[in-house]
Amino acid sequence: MDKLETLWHSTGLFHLSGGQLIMLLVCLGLLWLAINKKFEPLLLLPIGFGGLLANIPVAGLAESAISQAMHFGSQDLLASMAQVLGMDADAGREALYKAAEGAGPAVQDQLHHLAQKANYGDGILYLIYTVGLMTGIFPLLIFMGVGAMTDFGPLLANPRTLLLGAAAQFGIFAALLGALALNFLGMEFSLADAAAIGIIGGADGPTSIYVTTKLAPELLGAIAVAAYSYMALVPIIQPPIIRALTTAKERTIKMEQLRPVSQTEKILFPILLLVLVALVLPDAAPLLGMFCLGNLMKESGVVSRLVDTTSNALINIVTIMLGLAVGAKLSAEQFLVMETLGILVLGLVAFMIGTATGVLMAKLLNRLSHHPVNPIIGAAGVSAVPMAARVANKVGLEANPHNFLLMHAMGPNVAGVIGSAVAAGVLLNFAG
Amino acid sequence: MDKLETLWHSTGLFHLSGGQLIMLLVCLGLLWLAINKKFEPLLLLPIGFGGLLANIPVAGLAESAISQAMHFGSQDLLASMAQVLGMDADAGREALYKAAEGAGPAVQDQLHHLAQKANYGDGILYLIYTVGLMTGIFPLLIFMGVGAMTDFGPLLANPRTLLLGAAAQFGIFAALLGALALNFLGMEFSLADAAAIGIIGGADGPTSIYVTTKLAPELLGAIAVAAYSYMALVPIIQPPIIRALTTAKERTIKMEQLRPVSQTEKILFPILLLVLVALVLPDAAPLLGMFCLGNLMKESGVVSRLVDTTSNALINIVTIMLGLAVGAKLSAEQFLVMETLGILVLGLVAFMIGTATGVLMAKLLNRLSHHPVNPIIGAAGVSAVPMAARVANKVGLEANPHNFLLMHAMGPNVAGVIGSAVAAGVLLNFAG
Amino acid sequence: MDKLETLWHSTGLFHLSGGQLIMLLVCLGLLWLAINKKFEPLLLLPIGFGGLLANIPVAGLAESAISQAMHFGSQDLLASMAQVLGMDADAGREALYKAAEGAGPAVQDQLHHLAQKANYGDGILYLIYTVGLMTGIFPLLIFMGVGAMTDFGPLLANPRTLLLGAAAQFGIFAALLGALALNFLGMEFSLADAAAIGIIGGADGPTSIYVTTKLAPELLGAIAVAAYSYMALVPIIQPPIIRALTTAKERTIKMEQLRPVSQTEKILFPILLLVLVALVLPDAAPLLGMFCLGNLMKESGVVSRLVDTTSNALINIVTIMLGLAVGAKLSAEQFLVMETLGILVLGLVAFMIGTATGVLMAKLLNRLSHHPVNPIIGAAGVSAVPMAARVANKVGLEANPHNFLLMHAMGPNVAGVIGSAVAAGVLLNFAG
Amino acid sequence: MNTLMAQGLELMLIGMGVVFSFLIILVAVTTLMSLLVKRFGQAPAVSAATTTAAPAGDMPSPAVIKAIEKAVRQHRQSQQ
Amino acid sequence: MNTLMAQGLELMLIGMGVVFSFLIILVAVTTLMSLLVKRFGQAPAVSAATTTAAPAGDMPSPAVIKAIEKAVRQHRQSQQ
Amino acid sequence: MNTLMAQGLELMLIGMGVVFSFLIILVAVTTLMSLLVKRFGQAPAVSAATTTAAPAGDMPSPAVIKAIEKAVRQHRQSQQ
Ligand code: NA
Ligand code: NA
Ligand code: NA
Repeated sequence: MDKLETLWHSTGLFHLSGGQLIMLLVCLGLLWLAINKKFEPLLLLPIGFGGLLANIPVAGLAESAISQAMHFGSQDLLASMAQVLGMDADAGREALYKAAEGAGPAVQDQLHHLAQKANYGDGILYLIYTVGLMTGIFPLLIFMGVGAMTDFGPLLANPRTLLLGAAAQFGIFAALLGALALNFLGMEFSLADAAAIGIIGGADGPTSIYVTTKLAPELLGAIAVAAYSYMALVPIIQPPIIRALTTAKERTIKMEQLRPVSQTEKILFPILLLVLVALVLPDAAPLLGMFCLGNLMKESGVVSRLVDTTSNALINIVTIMLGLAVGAKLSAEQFLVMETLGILVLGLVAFMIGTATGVLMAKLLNRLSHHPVNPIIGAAGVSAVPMAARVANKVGLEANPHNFLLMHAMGPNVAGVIGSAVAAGVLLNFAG
Repeated sequence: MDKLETLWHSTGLFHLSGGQLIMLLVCLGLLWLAINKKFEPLLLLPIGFGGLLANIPVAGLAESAISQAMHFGSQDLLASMAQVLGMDADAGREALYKAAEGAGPAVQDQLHHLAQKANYGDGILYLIYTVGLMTGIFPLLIFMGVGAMTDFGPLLANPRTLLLGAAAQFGIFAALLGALALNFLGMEFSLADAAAIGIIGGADGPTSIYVTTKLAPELLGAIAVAAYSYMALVPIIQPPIIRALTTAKERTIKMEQLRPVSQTEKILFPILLLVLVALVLPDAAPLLGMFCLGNLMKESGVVSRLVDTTSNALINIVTIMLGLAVGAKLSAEQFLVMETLGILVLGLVAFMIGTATGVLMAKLLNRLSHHPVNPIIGAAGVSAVPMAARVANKVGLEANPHNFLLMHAMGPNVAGVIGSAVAAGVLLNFAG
Repeated sequence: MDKLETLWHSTGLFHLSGGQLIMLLVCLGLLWLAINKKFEPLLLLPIGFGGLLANIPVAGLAESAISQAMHFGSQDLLASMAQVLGMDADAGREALYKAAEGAGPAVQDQLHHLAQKANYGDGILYLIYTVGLMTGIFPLLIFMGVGAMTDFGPLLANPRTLLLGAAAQFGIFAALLGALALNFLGMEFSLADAAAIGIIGGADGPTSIYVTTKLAPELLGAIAVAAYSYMALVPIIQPPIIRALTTAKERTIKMEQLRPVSQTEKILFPILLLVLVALVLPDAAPLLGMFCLGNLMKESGVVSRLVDTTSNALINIVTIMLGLAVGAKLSAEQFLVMETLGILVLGLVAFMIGTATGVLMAKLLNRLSHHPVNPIIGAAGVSAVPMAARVANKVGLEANPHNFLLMHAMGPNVAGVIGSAVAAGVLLNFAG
Repeated sequence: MNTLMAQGLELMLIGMGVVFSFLIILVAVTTLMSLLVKRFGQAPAVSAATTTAAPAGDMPSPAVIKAIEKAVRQHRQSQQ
Repeated sequence: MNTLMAQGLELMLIGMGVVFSFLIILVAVTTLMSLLVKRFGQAPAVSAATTTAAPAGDMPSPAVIKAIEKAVRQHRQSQQ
Repeated sequence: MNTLMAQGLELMLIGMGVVFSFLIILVAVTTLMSLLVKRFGQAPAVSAATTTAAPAGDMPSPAVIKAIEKAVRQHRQSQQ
């Protein structure tokens, strides 16, 4: 009956911690939001499921081989790993693991070798995270796909709307300051942490994930969940703010019809944008570079088979993997902390402030220029493509049933993508 | 004319060993089965072709850079590698290679560095095998794709058929015992080897490959070939066993029509299954987790573009790579051994016993319950989706031309997938 | 205002070197060729864009973490890296970097660790290059896709045309000799360099890239650009050469209609080809092996879903990545050298000589055989599939408006693919 | 060798035990779930999700329908 | 803690400054580009590229049209 | 330098030799194969494989045909 006890000890129930139980429930909640509430299901479904997988006790799907060996290995294995670390085997599993995490590459190689010989392998989510997120390649490939699906036509027809996309990035920095202010309430956010939290206000999934992976990987789970949830909540968050900051009359402003944009302009724009990035803000080059590549491939019209794959098979594969990798960071010890609450609150604040500054900027433009700008479209400057543009259209139709703002709002909408990528470059440069 | 000799020495004929010649013929045979006999061509064609590539002399497509350098490198290179190993250069190439295989990571890094400087690189099949199979990621991605193509409807309409899928796993453990018994005939199977052989009886390609890679990688070639060949032979193997164990009257039993299953049930099932795995059998979590993810994506209906890619581009890419990687293990020294014969025999035995216990379980259910169960569908419990269900349907139609068992057999058929993944979890836990 | 200076120091303009500026212009030129002139846009667009990305100052997209840390790291970081190298920190950044490049794996691991701790990561193009090109896997996967799109029917109907594909490879070796001759003019090409340059004459993108990555990676940018540009220029390069070497009467020769080819022959051909490679020229096994795999999958007709993915999603994904990786090698210090001029000239020479020898071989065949061969189709032996065959057709129609040579030219056209892969095997074996 | 057989037998007992236990629990859980869904599940939120998601799969997209209509029109004109 | 807030404020100033500067430059560059394109851009080479590339996207391929015609024919015959 | 040229010449000789030898053998082997296939190849097994596999490529799937029929019907009703 020795094996029966082994059997019981090998169940998940025997090892299930309270934290894991709560995280399993949280992840079921994310799946419910994704499936029943249609909250950005393309990302939240894989994230939620990845979180479930990551919190299965003992299975170690989100753990390295070393971590699994350290936590569940035999005493012999532990002793030999302690020896490699030059430590006492009685130091305790957690102390040894901490030491292993801080060790240099040669020691880690040896520990990995020992773990593998004892049949512990890197968990699949850990591998996906390491290969795809720590290198930054997944968010960059998704950004390429997003570029291949973006139409800069409305922006080119009315380039002033780029300024709306600039103003809406104020939410990012407000949330950054807010995060630092929360330190007075006992939280512990570094400048890098605060920058990663602020970027939620960029309302751009891949940008948030890219920045967070570089600046504050331990916050990735909370930040990604907040970013995608608030993007899904844009239709609820934005309208009251828009209404509060505009008069009914302003909301009925009709805008001039957009001029047709030639293909030559559409081809030249991503190239110009990239050159500008190269000369001014190289830190934004990975994000905006891949974005421009996708867009140039689309607009050039000469590589349609590559565009088709980029915006279908490739982005879909990477989306699944990215979601799983983010889910791998939904561990109890990283998610069930006060800081997560702070992140959720600040993310919301960032969205709200970004919406507000976008609208106010539009009102300012209206004063300075003869061409009328309906301030509603300023809200679309946070990006959250194309949801925010649709919200702007809807709020506009409420004010005037014959006023279709959708195309006008697409300008600031894609400008917001550029704006937050630029902000991301600044944050990576100064808070990195 | 120095170069002419070099030229002759660089031909394959000069280096072709008897074992390689036989393996080339074996692989041509696999291609013939795949193309002319339509034996699971999606897997057997890449496996057979991978085997051809792996057995091309000198080319080293399935060899590491170190192995190629050790076997074909100059005397100087050999001497410097021997020095790294702290051995005498005269020890012989094989002895040095053995030592290299057992060396720690630091030494291997140095040897790899030396090999690369001498222009030896890892073979492409070796790379694919290392990246995709040793990590387990290929079979898991395929399982996700299979999940995205699986309909649990028939199973949910008649959950009792899960028990048929349980009973049919008996073949796995019978073959395991058989493998251990063959040790009395002079073979040398460890418990882990026996477990890997037994899993052929699970009639599930990705499960077999996943388990074998973890427990007995040197048997992978033989086990994968056996698993896919017998899956293709299901229409020949199963009918006589079904007929032998059932009366003509039993085979004409009509089953009640399956009730319609709501989408809510279909969405909840993969989640329930995963939670159960998490609590009871975490060792099965990687396999069943990815399977449930694929199924949940499909049934949720909110991520259809991800499902489309998962069940097309992604699974196709991985299938080619998986096949090539398995083919990389079809080397003479690992395949042309008595053990391979044992594996082929035991694989067949496992299929036969699984079929039999599935049918017998159905007869038992018939005694215990008022709802009639046609025992033919028990045979589908081995999985081999959807071939075994079609075979059940065909045998049923022979007995009664108006009795369509296909949908009824799909229940035990997919139950068999779950059953063998559960068995795989147990084997990985206890024989690993 | 400390930060403002940091800001200015972090712009690209501050760091932009003259070489980078020129390379940015060169890459814009490549994009212009790809988009406006339709020069092989599938490859030249990603290559050109990758080149833009690689030449963005400071961003380091094509640099390793170590390189970035060495070039832009703080003095402290530099000192600790110098210590690992056992050097003096005052040795200068370039000297330290040279030493790092030549260091063994253990030292490089430590340097990489230090760089990562200081927030320097491998650039995305560097990663793609390392994973996809240094391993050879990208060109091999593309070759598999090309195989899946190749029809050997015309070749099988008239196997003699294989000889045209053989003769046209003369351009490869002529360019090789030419490269060595340029050494007398002060360039410095090794035998391996010359071999990589010669292979441009093979008129096969993946073959060129595969060979160059193995033999002369520092020439990759120039060679890939030359190879794809000349392939696009085939309609301009070939006709005058064809006309110069043939009489008007020869150009009007009508060829016998091609016999129908059975599917069995088409299935057996890639297998035969692979077996021949295995026995005679294992060095060509990776290239021709993957090519034959793709073709066998297509002709077998039993794995059409794999063929579909191979010749669409997979080849498209790899094409983008391959292009970016090649673009990563378009750095000023490797491209803006006299050698690049030599490569461009020799590539053109190789194309011209290959065209000429193909035509002359066809004339020779015409003397030896009773079956008429229109010498125009000899030009298609350089490969450049299917452009060269179309050119042959067009030149043929000029001479005789009723003489359709397209299908006849497809034979030597695909023979040229085999021929240059064979030549590549020889070069890898003797110049490697 | 005999110990190995004993281990194998034990593994068979445990293995078939776990497989059956697991699948029996799954039968129970699944049946219970189906019952609960039947009683409570047709709540508006869920069924709405269900119905809006369903058509995606088997309706031809508007673009396809347009293409077809165009083709049909061309086809007719060519037959007149 | 206060230094951190100061750093944050500085980062906000720099960040919004860079974002606005960058996008204002982009407005200028884009406007200029559009002007130049309007004046010089409709050169034949470019517009040719534009027109030949365009149709690829929204025309059904010949194979699809063939398949549709076939289906239409079958459909009619089955209704006669 | 001269040795290098000599090596290059040798490589050219060997290279063109191998290319021609290989492709001449391939001509022979291919011709032989075609002859054998013509004589023995049309065995029932192979030709069956050939014919069953062929149609997969160019027939529209039943689902597509259904969708088309539906579209045609809708199209007609909308024109009545
Ligand atoms: Na944004
Ligand atoms: Na099974
Ligand atoms: Na060629």
